[in-house]
Amino acid sequence: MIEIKIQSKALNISNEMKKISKLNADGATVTFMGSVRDLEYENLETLEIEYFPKMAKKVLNKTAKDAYKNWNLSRCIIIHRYGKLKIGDPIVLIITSSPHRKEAFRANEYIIDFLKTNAPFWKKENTEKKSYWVSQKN
Amino acid sequence: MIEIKIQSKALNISNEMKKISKLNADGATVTFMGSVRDLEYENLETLEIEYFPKMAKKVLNKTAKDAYKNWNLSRCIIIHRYGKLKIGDPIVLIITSSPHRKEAFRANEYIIDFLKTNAPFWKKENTEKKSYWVSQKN
Amino acid sequence: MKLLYFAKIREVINKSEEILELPQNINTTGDLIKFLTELDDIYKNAFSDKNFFIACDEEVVEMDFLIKDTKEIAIFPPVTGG
Amino acid sequence: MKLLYFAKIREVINKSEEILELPQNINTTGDLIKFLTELDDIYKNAFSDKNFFIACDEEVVEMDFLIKDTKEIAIFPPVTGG
Repeated sequence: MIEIKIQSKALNISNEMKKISKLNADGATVTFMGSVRDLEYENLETLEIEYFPKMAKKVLNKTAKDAYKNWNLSRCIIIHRYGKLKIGDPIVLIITSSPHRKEAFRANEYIIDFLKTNAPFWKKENTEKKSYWVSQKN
Repeated sequence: MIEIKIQSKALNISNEMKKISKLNADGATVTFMGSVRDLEYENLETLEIEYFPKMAKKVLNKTAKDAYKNWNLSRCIIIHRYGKLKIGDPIVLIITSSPHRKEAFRANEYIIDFLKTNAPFWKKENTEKKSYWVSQKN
Repeated sequence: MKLLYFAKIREVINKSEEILELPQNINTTGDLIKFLTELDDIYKNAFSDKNFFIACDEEVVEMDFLIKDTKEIAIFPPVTGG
Repeated sequence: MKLLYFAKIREVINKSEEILELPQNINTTGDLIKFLTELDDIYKNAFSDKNFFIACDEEVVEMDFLIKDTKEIAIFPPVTGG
Protein backbone atom coordinates (compact mmCIF):
# COMPACT_ATOMS: atom_id res chain seq x y z
CA MET A 1 0.00 0.00 0.00
CA ILE A 2 1.40 3.36 -1.09
CA GLU A 3 -0.15 6.65 -0.01
CA ILE A 4 1.11 10.11 -0.97
CA LYS A 5 -0.39 13.33 0.32
CA ILE A 6 0.72 16.92 -0.20
CA GLN A 7 -1.43 19.16 1.92
CA SER A 8 -1.66 22.60 3.46
CA LYS A 9 -3.70 21.45 6.42
CA ALA A 10 -1.96 20.43 9.62
CA LEU A 11 -0.46 16.99 9.74
CA ASN A 12 -2.32 14.84 12.22
CA ILE A 13 0.38 12.39 13.27
CA SER A 14 -1.69 10.58 15.85
CA ASN A 15 -4.47 9.97 13.31
CA GLU A 16 -1.99 8.48 10.87
CA MET A 17 -0.59 6.28 13.63
CA LYS A 18 -4.09 5.24 14.65
CA LYS A 19 -4.68 4.01 11.10
CA ILE A 20 -1.37 2.15 11.21
CA SER A 21 -2.13 0.59 14.59
CA LYS A 22 -5.31 -0.89 13.20
CA LEU A 23 -3.57 -2.86 10.50
CA ASN A 24 -0.06 -3.25 11.74
CA ALA A 25 0.65 -6.93 11.32
CA ASP A 26 3.76 -5.89 9.41
CA GLY A 27 6.38 -6.65 12.01
CA ALA A 28 8.39 -3.45 11.77
CA THR A 29 7.18 0.10 11.20
CA VAL A 30 9.57 3.05 11.03
CA THR A 31 8.32 6.62 11.08
CA PHE A 32 10.25 9.76 10.28
CA MET A 33 8.80 13.13 11.21
CA GLY A 34 10.52 16.39 10.34
CA SER A 35 9.30 19.49 12.15
CA VAL A 36 9.89 23.22 12.04
CA ARG A 37 12.82 24.23 14.25
CA ASP A 38 13.55 27.65 15.65
CA LEU A 39 16.52 29.55 14.21
CA GLU A 40 19.83 29.76 16.01
CA TYR A 41 20.30 33.53 16.23
CA GLU A 42 16.82 34.87 15.54
CA ASN A 43 13.22 34.04 16.33
CA LEU A 44 11.34 32.30 13.57
CA GLU A 45 7.82 33.60 13.09
CA THR A 46 6.69 31.35 10.26
CA LEU A 47 8.16 28.88 7.83
CA GLU A 48 6.64 29.11 4.38
CA ILE A 49 6.81 26.13 2.07
CA GLU A 50 6.37 26.61 -1.67
CA TYR A 51 6.20 23.69 -4.05
CA PHE A 52 5.78 22.64 -7.68
CA PRO A 53 2.59 20.57 -7.42
CA LYS A 54 2.69 18.40 -10.52
CA MET A 55 6.40 17.55 -10.19
CA ALA A 56 6.28 17.11 -6.40
CA LYS A 57 3.54 14.53 -6.70
CA LYS A 58 5.51 12.72 -9.41
CA VAL A 59 8.78 12.70 -7.43
CA LEU A 60 7.13 11.51 -4.19
CA ASN A 61 5.27 8.78 -6.03
CA LYS A 62 8.39 7.54 -7.76
CA THR A 63 10.41 7.67 -4.52
CA ALA A 64 7.75 5.67 -2.69
CA LYS A 65 7.51 3.12 -5.50
CA ASP A 66 11.29 2.63 -5.66
CA ALA A 67 11.52 2.21 -1.89
CA TYR A 68 8.52 -0.11 -1.85
CA LYS A 69 10.12 -2.39 -4.41
CA ASN A 70 13.75 -2.23 -3.27
CA TRP A 71 13.06 -2.95 0.40
CA ASN A 72 10.07 -5.22 0.07
CA LEU A 73 7.76 -2.91 2.01
CA SER A 74 4.20 -3.74 2.94
CA ARG A 75 3.33 -0.07 3.38
CA CYS A 76 4.75 3.31 2.48
CA ILE A 77 3.15 6.63 3.39
CA ILE A 78 4.60 10.05 2.57
CA ILE A 79 2.85 13.23 3.66
CA HIS A 80 4.38 16.65 3.00
CA ARG A 81 2.95 19.99 3.98
CA TYR A 82 3.07 23.28 2.13
CA GLY A 83 2.00 26.78 3.15
CA LYS A 84 2.70 28.67 6.36
CA LEU A 85 3.94 26.67 9.34
CA LYS A 86 4.95 27.50 12.89
CA ILE A 87 7.70 26.22 15.17
CA GLY A 88 7.02 22.62 16.12
CA ASP A 89 4.66 21.93 13.23
CA PRO A 90 5.41 18.68 11.41
CA ILE A 91 6.55 19.32 7.81
CA VAL A 92 6.91 15.78 6.59
CA LEU A 93 5.86 12.34 7.76
CA ILE A 94 7.24 9.14 6.26
CA ILE A 95 5.99 5.73 7.37
CA THR A 96 7.53 2.50 6.12
CA SER A 97 6.45 -0.99 7.16
CA SER A 98 8.09 -4.29 6.42
CA PRO A 99 8.34 -7.75 7.96
CA HIS A 100 11.97 -6.91 8.86
CA ARG A 101 13.20 -3.82 10.63
CA LYS A 102 16.37 -3.28 8.59
CA GLU A 103 14.30 -2.88 5.43
CA ALA A 104 11.88 -0.48 7.11
CA PHE A 105 14.81 1.65 8.39
CA ARG A 106 16.76 1.63 5.12
CA ALA A 107 13.67 2.47 3.05
CA ASN A 108 12.65 5.29 5.37
CA GLU A 109 16.07 6.90 5.33
CA TYR A 110 16.32 6.51 1.56
CA ILE A 111 13.01 8.32 1.12
CA ILE A 112 13.84 11.29 3.34
CA ASP A 113 17.34 11.63 1.83
CA PHE A 114 15.98 11.47 -1.71
CA LEU A 115 13.12 13.81 -0.95
CA LYS A 116 15.47 16.40 0.60
CA THR A 117 17.58 16.59 -2.55
CA ASN A 118 15.01 15.92 -5.28
CA ALA A 119 11.46 16.86 -4.36
CA PRO A 120 10.55 20.38 -5.53
CA PHE A 121 9.73 22.07 -2.23
CA TRP A 122 11.35 25.29 -1.01
CA LYS A 123 11.44 26.73 2.50
CA LYS A 124 11.43 30.38 3.42
CA GLU A 125 12.07 31.51 6.96
CA ASN A 126 10.21 34.60 8.07
CA THR A 127 11.54 36.39 11.14
CA GLU A 128 10.31 39.67 12.60
CA LYS A 129 12.74 41.65 10.46
CA LYS A 130 13.48 39.63 7.36
CA SER A 131 12.74 36.66 5.14
CA TYR A 132 15.33 34.14 4.02
CA TRP A 133 15.13 31.35 1.49
CA VAL A 134 16.68 28.32 3.14
CA SER A 135 19.74 27.04 1.29
CA GLN A 136 20.33 23.36 0.63
CA LYS A 137 22.57 21.55 3.06
CA ASN A 138 23.10 18.01 4.19
CA MET B 1 14.22 13.75 28.20
CA ILE B 2 14.39 9.98 28.70
CA GLU B 3 11.31 7.89 29.39
CA ILE B 4 11.25 4.11 29.89
CA LYS B 5 8.10 2.10 30.36
CA ILE B 6 7.62 -1.65 30.64
CA GLN B 7 3.92 -2.40 30.73
CA SER B 8 1.35 -5.11 30.24
CA LYS B 9 -1.36 -2.74 29.10
CA ALA B 10 -1.78 -2.05 25.38
CA LEU B 11 0.59 0.40 23.80
CA ASN B 12 -1.27 3.50 22.74
CA ILE B 13 0.88 4.70 19.85
CA SER B 14 -1.32 7.58 18.88
CA ASN B 15 -1.30 8.91 22.44
CA GLU B 16 2.48 8.79 22.53
CA MET B 17 2.62 10.59 19.19
CA LYS B 18 0.14 13.18 20.43
CA LYS B 19 2.50 13.96 23.31
CA ILE B 20 5.39 14.22 20.85
CA SER B 21 3.44 16.46 18.49
CA LYS B 22 2.85 18.92 21.30
CA LEU B 23 6.52 19.49 21.94
CA ASN B 24 8.21 18.54 18.73
CA ALA B 25 10.51 21.46 18.04
CA ASP B 26 13.29 18.92 17.72
CA GLY B 27 13.71 18.89 13.96
CA ALA B 28 13.80 15.15 13.42
CA THR B 29 11.86 12.40 15.18
CA VAL B 30 12.26 8.73 14.30
CA THR B 31 9.90 6.09 15.61
CA PHE B 32 10.31 2.35 15.52
CA MET B 33 7.37 0.12 16.27
CA GLY B 34 7.64 -3.65 16.39
CA SER B 35 4.38 -5.61 16.26
CA VAL B 36 3.25 -9.20 16.58
CA ARG B 37 3.35 -10.99 13.23
CA ASP B 38 1.49 -14.12 12.26
CA LEU B 39 3.52 -17.30 11.81
CA GLU B 40 4.47 -18.62 8.40
CA TYR B 41 3.04 -22.14 8.55
CA GLU B 42 0.61 -21.96 11.46
CA ASN B 43 -1.87 -19.55 12.97
CA LEU B 44 -0.63 -17.65 15.97
CA GLU B 45 -3.17 -17.38 18.75
CA THR B 46 -1.19 -15.37 21.26
CA LEU B 47 2.35 -14.18 21.77
CA GLU B 48 3.42 -14.29 25.40
CA ILE B 49 6.25 -12.09 26.57
CA GLU B 50 8.10 -12.95 29.78
CA TYR B 51 10.72 -10.65 31.23
CA PHE B 52 13.16 -10.12 34.09
CA PRO B 53 11.80 -6.88 35.56
CA LYS B 54 14.74 -5.49 37.51
CA MET B 55 17.31 -6.25 34.81
CA ALA B 56 15.04 -5.21 31.91
CA LYS B 57 14.55 -1.78 33.44
CA LYS B 58 18.31 -1.45 34.00
CA VAL B 59 19.20 -2.50 30.43
CA LEU B 60 16.61 -0.23 28.80
CA ASN B 61 17.71 2.70 30.93
CA LYS B 62 21.35 2.19 30.10
CA THR B 63 20.59 1.74 26.39
CA ALA B 64 18.56 4.95 26.32
CA LYS B 65 21.25 6.88 28.20
CA ASP B 66 24.01 5.66 25.88
CA ALA B 67 21.98 6.56 22.80
CA TYR B 68 21.00 9.91 24.27
CA LYS B 69 24.62 10.84 24.85
CA ASN B 70 26.19 9.33 21.74
CA TRP B 71 23.76 10.86 19.23
CA ASN B 72 22.98 14.09 21.01
CA LEU B 73 19.27 13.35 21.34
CA SER B 74 16.71 15.75 22.73
CA ARG B 75 14.33 12.94 23.52
CA CYS B 76 14.36 9.18 23.88
CA ILE B 77 11.34 7.05 24.72
CA ILE B 78 11.34 3.25 25.00
CA ILE B 79 8.16 1.34 25.76
CA HIS B 80 8.12 -2.45 25.86
CA ARG B 81 5.14 -4.67 26.55
CA TYR B 82 4.98 -7.93 28.41
CA GLY B 83 2.16 -10.45 28.88
CA LYS B 84 -0.20 -11.90 26.28
CA LEU B 85 -0.42 -10.17 22.93
CA LYS B 86 -2.34 -10.78 19.73
CA ILE B 87 -1.41 -10.43 16.05
CA GLY B 88 -0.92 -6.78 15.16
CA ASP B 89 -0.36 -5.62 18.74
CA PRO B 90 2.67 -3.35 19.12
CA ILE B 91 5.38 -4.97 21.27
CA VAL B 92 7.89 -2.18 21.40
CA LEU B 93 7.94 1.52 20.61
CA ILE B 94 11.14 3.54 20.38
CA ILE B 95 11.08 7.28 19.77
CA THR B 96 14.25 9.30 19.22
CA SER B 97 14.37 13.03 18.54
CA SER B 98 17.33 15.15 17.56
CA PRO B 99 18.00 18.36 15.66
CA HIS B 100 19.43 16.22 12.84
CA ARG B 101 17.82 13.23 11.20
CA LYS B 102 20.94 11.07 10.86
CA GLU B 103 21.39 11.07 14.64
CA ALA B 104 17.74 10.25 15.26
CA PHE B 105 17.93 7.32 12.79
CA ARG B 106 21.26 5.97 14.08
CA ALA B 107 20.18 6.19 17.72
CA ASN B 108 16.86 4.51 17.05
CA GLU B 109 18.43 1.61 15.20
CA TYR B 110 21.13 1.25 17.86
CA ILE B 111 18.46 0.99 20.55
CA ILE B 112 16.36 -1.67 18.83
CA ASP B 113 19.45 -3.70 17.84
CA PHE B 114 20.84 -3.55 21.37
CA LEU B 115 17.50 -4.30 22.95
CA LYS B 116 16.97 -7.36 20.73
CA THR B 117 20.24 -8.93 21.82
CA ASN B 118 20.56 -7.69 25.42
CA ALA B 119 17.26 -6.86 27.08
CA PRO B 120 15.89 -9.79 29.11
CA PHE B 121 12.58 -10.41 27.38
CA TRP B 122 11.51 -13.76 25.96
CA LYS B 123 8.75 -14.53 23.46
CA LYS B 124 6.62 -17.62 23.36
CA GLU B 125 4.34 -18.31 20.42
CA ASN B 126 1.11 -20.09 21.24
CA THR B 127 -0.71 -21.76 18.37
CA GLU B 128 -3.82 -23.90 18.55
CA LYS B 129 -1.74 -27.04 18.98
CA LYS B 130 1.54 -26.08 20.56
CA SER B 131 3.71 -23.49 22.24
CA TYR B 132 7.18 -22.54 21.05
CA TRP B 133 9.81 -20.38 22.66
CA VAL B 134 11.10 -18.08 19.96
CA SER B 135 14.80 -18.55 19.26
CA GLN B 136 17.19 -15.67 18.80
CA LYS B 137 18.03 -14.77 15.26
CA ASN B 138 19.72 -11.97 13.41
CA MET C 1 6.83 27.86 -24.47
CA LYS C 2 5.37 27.84 -20.98
CA LEU C 3 7.92 28.76 -18.32
CA LEU C 4 7.48 28.27 -14.56
CA TYR C 5 9.60 29.87 -11.84
CA PHE C 6 9.78 28.90 -8.19
CA ALA C 7 11.03 30.23 -4.87
CA LYS C 8 13.87 32.78 -5.04
CA ILE C 9 13.96 32.69 -8.83
CA ARG C 10 10.24 33.41 -8.96
CA GLU C 11 10.79 36.36 -6.62
CA VAL C 12 13.67 37.82 -8.63
CA ILE C 13 11.84 37.44 -11.97
CA ASN C 14 8.68 38.57 -10.21
CA LYS C 15 6.52 36.08 -12.08
CA SER C 16 5.45 32.55 -11.27
CA GLU C 17 4.84 31.70 -14.91
CA GLU C 18 4.80 33.14 -18.41
CA ILE C 19 4.42 32.04 -22.01
CA LEU C 20 7.26 33.09 -24.30
CA GLU C 21 7.57 32.80 -28.07
CA LEU C 22 11.06 31.32 -28.55
CA PRO C 23 13.17 32.03 -31.65
CA GLN C 24 13.85 29.09 -34.02
CA ASN C 25 17.49 28.79 -32.97
CA ILE C 26 16.70 27.85 -29.34
CA ASN C 27 17.28 24.11 -29.29
CA THR C 28 18.56 23.22 -25.82
CA THR C 29 17.86 24.27 -22.24
CA GLY C 30 21.25 25.99 -22.33
CA ASP C 31 20.14 28.02 -25.36
CA LEU C 32 17.01 29.02 -23.45
CA ILE C 33 18.94 30.29 -20.42
CA LYS C 34 21.29 32.24 -22.70
CA PHE C 35 18.31 33.70 -24.56
CA LEU C 36 16.62 34.80 -21.33
CA THR C 37 19.74 36.35 -19.78
CA GLU C 38 20.19 38.41 -22.97
CA LEU C 39 16.51 39.33 -23.05
CA ASP C 40 16.42 41.21 -19.75
CA ASP C 41 18.62 41.91 -16.72
CA ILE C 42 15.92 40.48 -14.48
CA TYR C 43 16.66 36.96 -15.87
CA LYS C 44 20.39 37.66 -15.79
CA ASN C 45 20.07 38.40 -12.07
CA ALA C 46 17.90 35.36 -11.46
CA PHE C 47 20.39 32.97 -13.08
CA SER C 48 23.66 34.77 -12.27
CA ASP C 49 24.78 32.45 -9.45
CA LYS C 50 24.24 29.40 -11.73
CA ASN C 51 22.62 27.75 -8.73
CA PHE C 52 19.43 26.56 -10.39
CA PHE C 53 17.79 23.49 -11.90
CA ILE C 54 15.71 23.06 -15.03
CA ALA C 55 12.85 20.60 -15.28
CA CYS C 56 11.30 19.83 -18.66
CA ASP C 57 7.82 18.42 -18.19
CA GLU C 58 8.68 17.69 -14.53
CA GLU C 59 11.97 15.92 -15.24
CA VAL C 60 15.21 17.57 -14.19
CA VAL C 61 17.50 17.83 -17.23
CA GLU C 62 20.97 19.06 -18.12
CA MET C 63 21.81 22.20 -20.10
CA ASP C 64 22.15 20.25 -23.36
CA PHE C 65 18.61 18.85 -23.26
CA LEU C 66 16.67 19.27 -26.51
CA ILE C 67 13.46 21.11 -25.74
CA LYS C 68 11.56 20.70 -29.00
CA ASP C 69 9.06 18.17 -27.52
CA THR C 70 8.77 19.93 -24.16
CA LYS C 71 5.50 21.56 -23.14
CA GLU C 72 6.55 23.23 -19.92
CA ILE C 73 9.91 24.28 -18.52
CA ALA C 74 10.38 24.97 -14.82
CA ILE C 75 13.41 26.79 -13.44
CA PHE C 76 14.07 26.71 -9.73
CA PRO C 77 16.78 26.90 -7.04
CA PRO C 78 18.07 23.79 -5.23
CA VAL C 79 15.18 22.19 -3.37
CA THR C 80 14.92 22.44 0.43
CA GLY C 81 11.92 20.34 1.37
CA GLY C 82 11.58 17.57 3.90
CA MET D 1 22.14 -17.95 47.09
CA LYS D 2 19.01 -16.74 45.34
CA LEU D 3 18.62 -18.22 41.87
CA LEU D 4 16.20 -16.99 39.21
CA TYR D 5 15.21 -18.87 36.03
CA PHE D 6 13.45 -17.51 32.99
CA ALA D 7 11.62 -18.67 29.88
CA LYS D 8 12.47 -22.18 28.63
CA ILE D 9 14.96 -22.75 31.46
CA ARG D 10 12.29 -21.82 34.02
CA GLU D 11 9.95 -24.31 32.36
CA VAL D 12 12.46 -27.17 32.34
CA ILE D 13 13.52 -26.58 35.94
CA ASN D 14 9.88 -25.95 36.76
CA LYS D 15 10.69 -23.13 39.17
CA SER D 16 10.99 -19.40 38.64
CA GLU D 17 13.22 -18.96 41.66
CA GLU D 18 14.77 -20.80 44.57
CA ILE D 19 17.23 -20.24 47.38
CA LEU D 20 20.08 -22.75 47.54
CA GLU D 21 22.78 -23.24 50.16
CA LEU D 22 25.97 -23.48 48.11
CA PRO D 23 29.00 -25.52 49.28
CA GLN D 24 32.18 -23.58 50.18
CA ASN D 25 34.01 -24.68 47.04
CA ILE D 26 31.64 -22.93 44.62
CA ASN D 27 33.60 -19.84 43.61
CA THR D 28 32.64 -19.04 40.04
CA THR D 29 29.49 -19.08 37.90
CA GLY D 30 31.04 -22.08 36.13
CA ASP D 31 31.32 -23.91 39.46
CA LEU D 32 27.66 -23.15 40.13
CA ILE D 33 26.49 -24.61 36.82
CA LYS D 34 28.62 -27.73 37.40
CA PHE D 35 27.21 -28.06 40.92
CA LEU D 36 23.62 -27.79 39.67
CA THR D 37 24.03 -30.25 36.79
CA GLU D 38 25.43 -32.79 39.28
CA LEU D 39 22.67 -32.04 41.79
CA ASP D 40 19.76 -33.15 39.62
CA ASP D 41 18.99 -34.21 36.04
CA ILE D 42 16.46 -31.43 35.81
CA TYR D 43 19.31 -28.86 35.84
CA LYS D 44 21.38 -31.04 33.56
CA ASN D 45 18.54 -30.97 31.04
CA ALA D 46 18.04 -27.25 31.42
CA PHE D 47 21.70 -26.45 30.75
CA SER D 48 22.56 -29.29 28.36
CA ASP D 49 22.51 -27.24 25.15
CA LYS D 50 24.88 -24.68 26.75
CA ASN D 51 22.65 -22.02 25.20
CA PHE D 52 22.12 -19.86 28.27
CA PHE D 53 23.30 -16.68 29.94
CA ILE D 54 24.08 -15.93 33.55
CA ALA D 55 23.43 -12.55 35.14
CA CYS D 56 24.85 -11.77 38.57
CA ASP D 57 22.88 -8.94 40.16
CA GLU D 58 21.47 -8.06 36.73
CA GLU D 59 24.81 -8.00 34.92
CA VAL D 60 25.57 -10.69 32.35
CA VAL D 61 28.86 -12.38 33.28
CA GLU D 62 31.17 -15.10 31.97
CA MET D 63 31.62 -18.57 33.46
CA ASP D 64 34.70 -17.52 35.43
CA PHE D 65 32.92 -14.76 37.34
CA LEU D 66 33.53 -14.83 41.10
CA ILE D 67 30.15 -14.97 42.83
CA LYS D 68 31.12 -14.33 46.43
CA ASP D 69 29.64 -10.77 46.47
CA THR D 70 26.61 -11.65 44.36
CA LYS D 71 23.14 -11.55 45.92
CA GLU D 72 21.10 -12.97 43.07
CA ILE D 73 21.97 -15.10 40.06
CA ALA D 74 19.65 -15.32 37.05
CA ILE D 75 19.99 -18.01 34.39
CA PHE D 76 18.13 -17.62 31.13
CA PRO D 77 18.14 -18.50 27.41
CA PRO D 78 19.18 -15.97 24.72
CA VAL D 79 16.80 -13.01 24.86
CA THR D 80 14.14 -12.52 22.17
CA GLY D 81 12.48 -9.21 22.98
CA GLY D 82 11.87 -6.18 20.82
